[in-house]
Amino acid sequence: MPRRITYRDALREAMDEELARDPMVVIMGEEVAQYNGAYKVTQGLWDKWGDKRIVDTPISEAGFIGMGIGASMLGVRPVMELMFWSFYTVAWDQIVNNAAMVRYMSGGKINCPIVIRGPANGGTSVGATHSHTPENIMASFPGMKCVVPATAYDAKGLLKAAIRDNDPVMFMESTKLYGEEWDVPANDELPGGELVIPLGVADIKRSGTDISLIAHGRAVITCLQAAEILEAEHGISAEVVDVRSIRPLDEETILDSVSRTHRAIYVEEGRPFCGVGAQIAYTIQSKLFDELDAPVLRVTSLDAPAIYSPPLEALQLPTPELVIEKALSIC
Amino acid sequence: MPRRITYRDALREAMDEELARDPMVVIMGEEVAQYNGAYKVTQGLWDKWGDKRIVDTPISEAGFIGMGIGASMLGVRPVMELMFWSFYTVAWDQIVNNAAMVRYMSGGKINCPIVIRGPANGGTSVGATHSHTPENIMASFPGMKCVVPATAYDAKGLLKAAIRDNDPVMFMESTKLYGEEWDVPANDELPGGELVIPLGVADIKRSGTDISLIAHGRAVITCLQAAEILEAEHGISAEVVDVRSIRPLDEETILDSVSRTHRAIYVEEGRPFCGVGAQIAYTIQSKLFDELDAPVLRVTSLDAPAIYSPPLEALQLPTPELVIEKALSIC
Amino acid sequence: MAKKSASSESAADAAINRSLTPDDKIKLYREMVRIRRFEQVSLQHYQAGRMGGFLHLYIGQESVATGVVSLMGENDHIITAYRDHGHALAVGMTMNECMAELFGKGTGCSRGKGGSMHYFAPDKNYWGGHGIVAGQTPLGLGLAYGLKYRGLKGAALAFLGDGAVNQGAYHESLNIAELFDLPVIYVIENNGYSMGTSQARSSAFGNSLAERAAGYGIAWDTFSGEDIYEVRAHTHAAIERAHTECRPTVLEVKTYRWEGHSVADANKLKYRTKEEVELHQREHDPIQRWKRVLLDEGVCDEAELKKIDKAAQQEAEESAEFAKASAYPAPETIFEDVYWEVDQMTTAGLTGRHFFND
Amino acid sequence: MAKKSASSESAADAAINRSLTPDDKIKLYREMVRIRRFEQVSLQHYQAGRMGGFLHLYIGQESVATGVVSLMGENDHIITAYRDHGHALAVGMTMNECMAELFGKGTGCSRGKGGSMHYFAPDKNYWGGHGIVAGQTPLGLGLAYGLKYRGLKGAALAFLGDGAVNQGAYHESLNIAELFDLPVIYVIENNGYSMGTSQARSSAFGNSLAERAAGYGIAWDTFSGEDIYEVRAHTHAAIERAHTECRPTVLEVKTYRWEGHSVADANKLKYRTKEEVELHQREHDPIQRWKRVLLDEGVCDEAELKKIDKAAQQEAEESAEFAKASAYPAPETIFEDVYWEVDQMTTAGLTGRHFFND
Ligand SMILES: Cc1ncc(C[n+]2csc(CCOP(=O)(O)OP(=O)(O)O)c2C)c(N)n1
Ligand SMILES: Cc1ncc(C[n+]2csc(CCOP(=O)(O)OP(=O)(O)O)c2C)c(N)n1
Ligand SMILES: [Mg+2]
Ligand SMILES: [Mg+2]
Repeated sequence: MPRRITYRDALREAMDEELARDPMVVIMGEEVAQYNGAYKVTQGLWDKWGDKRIVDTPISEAGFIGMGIGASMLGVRPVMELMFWSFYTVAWDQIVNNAAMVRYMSGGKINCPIVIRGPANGGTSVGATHSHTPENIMASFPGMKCVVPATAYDAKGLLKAAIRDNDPVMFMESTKLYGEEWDVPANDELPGGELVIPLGVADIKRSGTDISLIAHGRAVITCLQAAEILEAEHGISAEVVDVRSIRPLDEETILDSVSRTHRAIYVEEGRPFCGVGAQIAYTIQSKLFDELDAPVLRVTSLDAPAIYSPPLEALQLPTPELVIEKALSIC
Repeated sequence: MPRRITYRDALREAMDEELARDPMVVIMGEEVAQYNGAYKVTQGLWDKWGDKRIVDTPISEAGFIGMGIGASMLGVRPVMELMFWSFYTVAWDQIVNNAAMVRYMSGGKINCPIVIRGPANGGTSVGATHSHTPENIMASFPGMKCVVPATAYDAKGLLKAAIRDNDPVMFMESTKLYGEEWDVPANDELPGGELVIPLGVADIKRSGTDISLIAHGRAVITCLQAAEILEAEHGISAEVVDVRSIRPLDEETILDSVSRTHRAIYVEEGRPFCGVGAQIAYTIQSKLFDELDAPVLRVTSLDAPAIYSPPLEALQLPTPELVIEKALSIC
Repeated sequence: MAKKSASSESAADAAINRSLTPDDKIKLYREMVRIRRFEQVSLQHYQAGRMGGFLHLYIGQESVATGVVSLMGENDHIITAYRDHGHALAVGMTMNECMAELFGKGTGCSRGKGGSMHYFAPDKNYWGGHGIVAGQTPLGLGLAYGLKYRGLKGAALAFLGDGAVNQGAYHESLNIAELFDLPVIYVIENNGYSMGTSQARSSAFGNSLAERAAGYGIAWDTFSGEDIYEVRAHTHAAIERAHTECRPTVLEVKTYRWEGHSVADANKLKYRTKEEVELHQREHDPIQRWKRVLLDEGVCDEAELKKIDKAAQQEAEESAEFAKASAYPAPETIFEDVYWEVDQMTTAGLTGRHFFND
Repeated sequence: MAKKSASSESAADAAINRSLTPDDKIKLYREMVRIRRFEQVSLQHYQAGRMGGFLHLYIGQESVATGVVSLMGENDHIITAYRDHGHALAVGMTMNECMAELFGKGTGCSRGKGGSMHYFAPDKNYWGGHGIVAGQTPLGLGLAYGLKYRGLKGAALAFLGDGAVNQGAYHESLNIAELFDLPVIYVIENNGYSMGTSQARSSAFGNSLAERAAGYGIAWDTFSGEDIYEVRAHTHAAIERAHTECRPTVLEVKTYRWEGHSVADANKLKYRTKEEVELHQREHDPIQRWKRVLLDEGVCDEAELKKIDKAAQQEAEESAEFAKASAYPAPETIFEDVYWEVDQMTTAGLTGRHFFND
């Protein structure tokens, strides 16, 4: 029986293992230590690792994220928690101008091995300011990497790779996934003794022949649900491609899938204008123009700020039904 | 003989006229008053309008942009200069969470009639931190508007419309255009007595039949140069569509153009990943799939932070040659 | 220039408090009780799963919003953070619209779009309700700017927490407030904790958080929020400064929240002891304290106060009934309230594409 | 806890200055002159159109960087803003690499990628050169954090301007510095202006900008930067505090820039008078002042100093020749130095697409 753990526990295991592996790894953020994390992702780490490795910060994102970046220049490897990714807005200058650009402006003399992680999702009725999904923004900057795991397995393996990566990695989780369970083998069940998933490798979460549903983050789960129904009720075989990391991006796997299915829909919980789906649709149509039997379509959040009202917010996010409707429109 | 004025003067005229029209209009920013503006866009306005209407601020973008937003909630109509649009990074929370979202979160009880303007361009060797082109980011948020004029004529007419608009407008100029001259009729030459160009109306800057070059900002000029050469040297008739405002967007004009030419290239000085071109390419292929004779292509800045070295930076931006090369590849 | 105002007279004897009629005093009691009952009832319905997101309760701090708001005149404006129910009710928002907002209903004050953290009533000079810590502080500055620009004699009262003082935007605001002579009053509601972090663990300071204002030459003051007389006396001085000198003040009010940071705060008895909480509930409840004052002063008797309590409880329960009975907003309202021009169907709103749903 | 250190002894008599050998003193002179000559030559070439972007000259402020850097030991680190040539040369970067950077050449310290505002030499504990006002201040905090984390006895010296103190990130840094006991020293080079804005028009303050530190309980000090002895004496105390107590300090150094904000500053004689500038040039030139000290102390004679001047001038001119003769970077280098993993061709760098040129 494979071991099942939650997405939350997978993240914690990843941090715990990296803390053990490398004494330069330090976990920092608001309430990550004594409070065990606002969403309990860092539960128990402060008890185990103490004040030096697990550090509570004041509510000063520009200050402490900047501090982490500065420390990373000296070889410390901070894993910074944003309580919500939404709060990147007050630390944005530090992230984009320092973490992502200082290597370039120094002609390669500096690098910033820092991870910024936390939940980036809508759907929990916390209102527009707390529901940012900035993966399109993060991935748009050369110098940054952007990773969005959809399952506990990916969360663990990708976070470990992100912590080992020597470039700044923006790592986006979902409060809606924290409590979900998946198979995640224990280390002693693994050939290499641990789970590390390289950034830049997409994962075909379901094989199919008629249409490619491409997605990142929780939208992958939505696609898997849609694919089941498409198969069962409409006889349509959908392939589900989880890009997992948006930058670096595994374009090969995406293009290979679409060149077999000839139809593609990008599904994401971000908003449509200049979303990740726009970029990937662009790429697909530019590289597989003659292979496409239909336009590349998208399913995104509805194009308005995140609404509070719980039943309306549920309508605002991509649903399997919407994916199915779009799929049927081109299959 | 039509009157010719610079892009810089056109912007100043727009502000000057709006200052005269509406006593609630106030110009604010670093060095806009006594210094006449870092790029002299506000030259003479302080002399003419005095301390109350033209206000110098400390170097505190979050503070003063937030102040402008707060004042706009009370009916003041601040036109805020960011010395460089690049500095939005330190005021981002105020812009996105307050200007763009407070109307939504209040259920429509509040609106923020504020304009944030300044140059947003690369190409002047000021390095990566000073060369942000965030129009894709701004336009991606429902609640904000995003305008990018390419000529003095558009700059004047669009800025006047932006100041009168009751929603937050992100207005992006170019230091590379400030000194360029165009025909801009004096008010007494105009039927309505003034020049106001509605947001959301694209402008066909050049008619053509073989390919649509769609662009915003200074890239429009690049397209016009490319179109001349395409015509003269290759007998290709290129239509140049200047979107002028990215949100609201005149999709109709774009789609109409492409449905006539069957080929499209989006040209912009922003970076490629999740750029404006990605969004528009997505839209074109999804709505005109059967009309397209070739994939929609793009010409963007090269995908790296802005390099300092002047000759290399020149290579980093879209050139007419690159546009021509791409056009020839699909014509 | 920076000063700690010393109040020699007892707060009750301050002119601003001596001018209170018995009815005024009873009204202060009623407002505080209404806030508490509203929140207690909202908590039940939150726990019954009828609301989404967060619920940050103000219980224990009622005297601060109530006292401050009781001083507000026609041109005085107010803005606060996400712990905003108390301020909202104090300015006169109805329980119905506030409760319905928590339920996500179309009858809510923000049409179900804002939720608990985003109450607004510009018609009552109340500008929200803001979720990003300290994000409201430059907006408060802007309200003051707007007042001055329009030639109005008013003050902008901007509330923030003891954790919020460590956000840079607040400091930028302080500098501009003093530099531009703006009538803004920052009210730091120091309840001792920012989520699970005690003040000592979040803020470095000399003697108080308010004292940071001295570095900008701004007047500042600290006082206990337990006694509404004190709140009014000290705040009045700041409002006077705003009105007559058009200058800013930073006030720090010592207070205490009884509940967790939000209802979801599972650790609420880990970062502070049960004894600490109980001590505050038993001995520092601003409502009980005010009750004693009213009784001691002979303003009214226990029976009258009980009646007020009961009425508040009933009003709160009825607001929950109202909220329950109200309809959810229609799905198409998702696209309303994004752009003013679109909502008003102006030419600008009808020109170009504003929304990009495929 | 917050304190203004009083220096009773004259700066020259401070132990840290008494320990200077004649050679040390001459070296200080040489460093200052080298900075000035370098910048004067760079200005000529800028005006001849050989550079792009901005050129922010440090002329007039040389004693600050030179004095501070002269105190730096093995584990002391430094970071500054865009007016960074002085600090760069002071830490030992060569004129060649610095001049070539201005010319945008591949031999530049940042391979032509950073330009004037972005000099870096981590091997010399010099972390730049940063263009966003005050953006370097949290990074400086991070350097201090890194030192402490690694158990090194060092200090992080973070420079900023009198305009930069009004950015929120600086204040967030101050709070964390004190709260976490970090060995960071903020050096405010107060040259009286932020672009065309006088200090009085940009900053509200009690008695000094440094005094804002008091609100965080941080030690602070102000002094004139004209006399390098003073710079060293006051800074030394802060470095000692960092080394022995692992605690922060804020220093404010009164200084003056002779040139415009950048070479493109067309208003440089509008926001301040010609007389004001000339007065500083005539009577407050730190190089002339130090020269008088050296002569008065009999450390060397005029002829020796002239030789140093000449050598610096020659070195600067040669660096311009070097820069001119160097090649521009190859176009493909545009995509280098973006990702460490790509540059090193690691497995991570070779996995997935990193660049999205169509
Ligand atoms: C910029 C930002 N960072 C973090 C948060 C998450 N957060 C919400 S409230 C809070 C604590 C604030 O404490 P305080 O200012 O003392 O106010 P109180 O809750 O005590 O009223 C935190 C960390 C946020 N909303 N915004
Ligand atoms: C966030 C930000 N806002 C504005 C600018 C433009 N700018 C560059 S330097 C400067 C003046 C800074 O003055 P000061 O801090 O006193 O330093 P000095 O130039 O005197 O050395 C301004 C406004 C910037 N680079 N970054
Ligand atoms: Mg608090
Ligand atoms: Mg200065």
